[in-house]
Amino acid sequence: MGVDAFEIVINVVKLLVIFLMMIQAVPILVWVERRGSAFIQNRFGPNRVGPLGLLQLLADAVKFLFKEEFLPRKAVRFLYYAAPVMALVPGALALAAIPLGPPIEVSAFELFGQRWGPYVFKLQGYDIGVGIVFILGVSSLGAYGLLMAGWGSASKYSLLGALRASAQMISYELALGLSLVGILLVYGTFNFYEIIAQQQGPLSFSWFGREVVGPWWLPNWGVFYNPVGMILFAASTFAEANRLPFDLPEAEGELVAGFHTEYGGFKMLMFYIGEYGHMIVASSLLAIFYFGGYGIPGLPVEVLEAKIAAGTSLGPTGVSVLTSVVSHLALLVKLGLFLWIFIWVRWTLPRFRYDQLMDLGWKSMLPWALANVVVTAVWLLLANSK
Amino acid sequence: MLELADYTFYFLALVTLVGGIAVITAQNPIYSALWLALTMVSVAGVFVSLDAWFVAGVQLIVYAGAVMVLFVMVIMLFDLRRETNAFSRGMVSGFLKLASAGIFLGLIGGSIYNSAETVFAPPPAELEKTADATKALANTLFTKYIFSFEVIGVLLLVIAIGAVTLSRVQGGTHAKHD
Amino acid sequence: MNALFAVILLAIIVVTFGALLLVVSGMLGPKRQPSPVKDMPYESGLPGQETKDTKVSVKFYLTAILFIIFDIEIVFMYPWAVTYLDSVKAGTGGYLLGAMGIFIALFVIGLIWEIKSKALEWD
Amino acid sequence: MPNTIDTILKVSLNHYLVLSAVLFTLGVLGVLLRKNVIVILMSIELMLNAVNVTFIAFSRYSGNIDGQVMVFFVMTIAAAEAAVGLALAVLIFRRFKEINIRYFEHLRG
Repeated sequence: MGVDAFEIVINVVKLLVIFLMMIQAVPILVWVERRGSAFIQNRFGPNRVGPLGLLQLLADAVKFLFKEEFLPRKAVRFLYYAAPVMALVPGALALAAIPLGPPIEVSAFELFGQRWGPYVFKLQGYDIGVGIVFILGVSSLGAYGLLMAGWGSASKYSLLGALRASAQMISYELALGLSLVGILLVYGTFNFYEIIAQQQGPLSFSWFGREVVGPWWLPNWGVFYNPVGMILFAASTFAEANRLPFDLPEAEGELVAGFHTEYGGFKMLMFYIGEYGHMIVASSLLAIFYFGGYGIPGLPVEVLEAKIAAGTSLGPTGVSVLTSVVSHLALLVKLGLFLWIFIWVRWTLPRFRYDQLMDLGWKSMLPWALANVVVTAVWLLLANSK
Repeated sequence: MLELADYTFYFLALVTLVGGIAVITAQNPIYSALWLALTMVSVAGVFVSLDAWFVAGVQLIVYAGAVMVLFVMVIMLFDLRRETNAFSRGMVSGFLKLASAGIFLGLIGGSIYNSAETVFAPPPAELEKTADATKALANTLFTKYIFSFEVIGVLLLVIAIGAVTLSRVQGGTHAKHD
Repeated sequence: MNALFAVILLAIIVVTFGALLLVVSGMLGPKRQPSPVKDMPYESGLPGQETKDTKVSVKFYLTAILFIIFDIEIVFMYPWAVTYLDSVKAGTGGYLLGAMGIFIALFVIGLIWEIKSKALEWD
Repeated sequence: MPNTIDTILKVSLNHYLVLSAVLFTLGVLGVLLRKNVIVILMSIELMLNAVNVTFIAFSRYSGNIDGQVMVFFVMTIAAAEAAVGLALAVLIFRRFKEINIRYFEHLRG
């Protein structure tokens, strides 16, 4: 965890802060979702508690906390209670592996009469070399929360909802995993930092041994190399997060509320935290793979750092911190945009039928993703041959 | 001096073994499956402690994320609850089975113990960093083991067709006895 | 190695946090008045009827089996994809593409067979 | 002598091998003692996992990547075996409404 007390403390705090970020993002997203849906449908939405109804979330949380504890008859006690906890785990573990900004370099300093540093702190919970594989692996554990909830509740709606949800999740996991192969082909690495680093600067690629460079404002983003992969990835993350138009597991008309029919109060909220955590992870992956991560178009991280160093009178540590914060804000802007698209789509598109859903996953998206892999591989071979 | 790495290993080994014992002793198959999933995850952790990050990720994706989900799903589909007699009967045969497993464990343990010169051998210098390790893995897989790789492709095709065909079979077994 | 410890630490933190929330909300909530009606699983207001075997389509498990098989094929593509650009630049890209081409061809045959055999049809 | 104990507890290749051996034995016990086909299949997965630990440990301690490739193959075979095994278990269940290893003798092509 680090060489000395300072580094260890910072690293543990980082883990906690990123986990809390996920938790505190949920009320905000719920507020955006409710106000946004109201806006789309010409309603008001929650606007009574606090300015713009912002405190509604707090009121809701307090209310959830004081809800009665309820265990359905014949429910499997352990699984019933373990399921919501399990729903939290994949999102939290995956989010901590995502880089939220460039590393902060802290130069050596004196404190308590002792010499500390220099340190390099990465803006993520833990740096895993094969980050993409780790996130795929961890998020494939998401099915257990659903299955445990479905089985533990001893209700047929829950069971059916859980089975549907997990069948849908695994079906779209194929398209998701396959659409990533395109990105791996283009960048040749599993490491998020390397992927983001390759997307800095203007669009440039080699075409039959000739270097093509675009205008300075056109960023070197993955979406230009792999547009089909981007669409497939986005669509399958919608299905993975069980969001409309893929929210069959909780199709109200048929299944009441799906796998969390028997849940209420804070346990219900924990499922929501898991779902929104999934959305946040998916949006940040979309930003990192296809939209340059924390990079600002036309302003690579090094240039930004040089400009900040020239424009302010901060020391090297301050410049590094400021660069990280500005880059992090750029990532947050992209994240917010994608999260808004998640919400927008929910209130715009109708729901699929279950057979249409499965057909789309297996018969359309999987072949398209395969074709995307083959075309990308052949294109890379042609473009790089001399 | 024991380091963080050692404690991490002991923690993972503990989880793995507790999970393994629970798998074979749980009377409810769904608990067996969930414990096995935990065991798989901690085995992935053991892989990571051996610097095999990519294989650990694959372990999570394939075992914990796919195979165990299939197990849990099948158990849920059949609504398999607590089994009244989960273990095979017979005192003598049971004792023999336990004894043979014990002898087996003793044999392996003994052979490990007797290879004492490697017992405290220090590990070699760290392998290449993870990214390069994955590339080395890929290079070996696609040159030295290319034939096995294609055979695996054929095998998977056969399994895909066979499993679907099996699930369609209606008869093919004797009528139920007794 | 340190990353492994961090992952385990975070997992423990998350589970502890979730369990703590359950306990706290269980203590704060009103104590329940048990009644047989309240205990029943949700059944859209009708009296609960617990059938011995709820009919669940076998399709679910067939989907899971096919998922396993295709998932492995995709996992085999990851190391290939990561090393592909390097070998294209080193001049052995054609070999690698051919090796994976056979594999993908088998994948496609499997997929076409599944679609043609209606194993993926839901009603 | 705390020093000796520390030397024994210091994790080396043998610790991984012992872990693997115990895990494998647990799998063997599961296969021998349980009657439910699904649990038996799970015990087989346990054994395969134990073997994988051995492969990775040797691969790491001898600096040879081949072990990891082999683990890849083992995982594939294990998953394929689980898929077919469960398909058979489903057949048995449909027929006898119980998944006991005893009924496998009635299987016929």
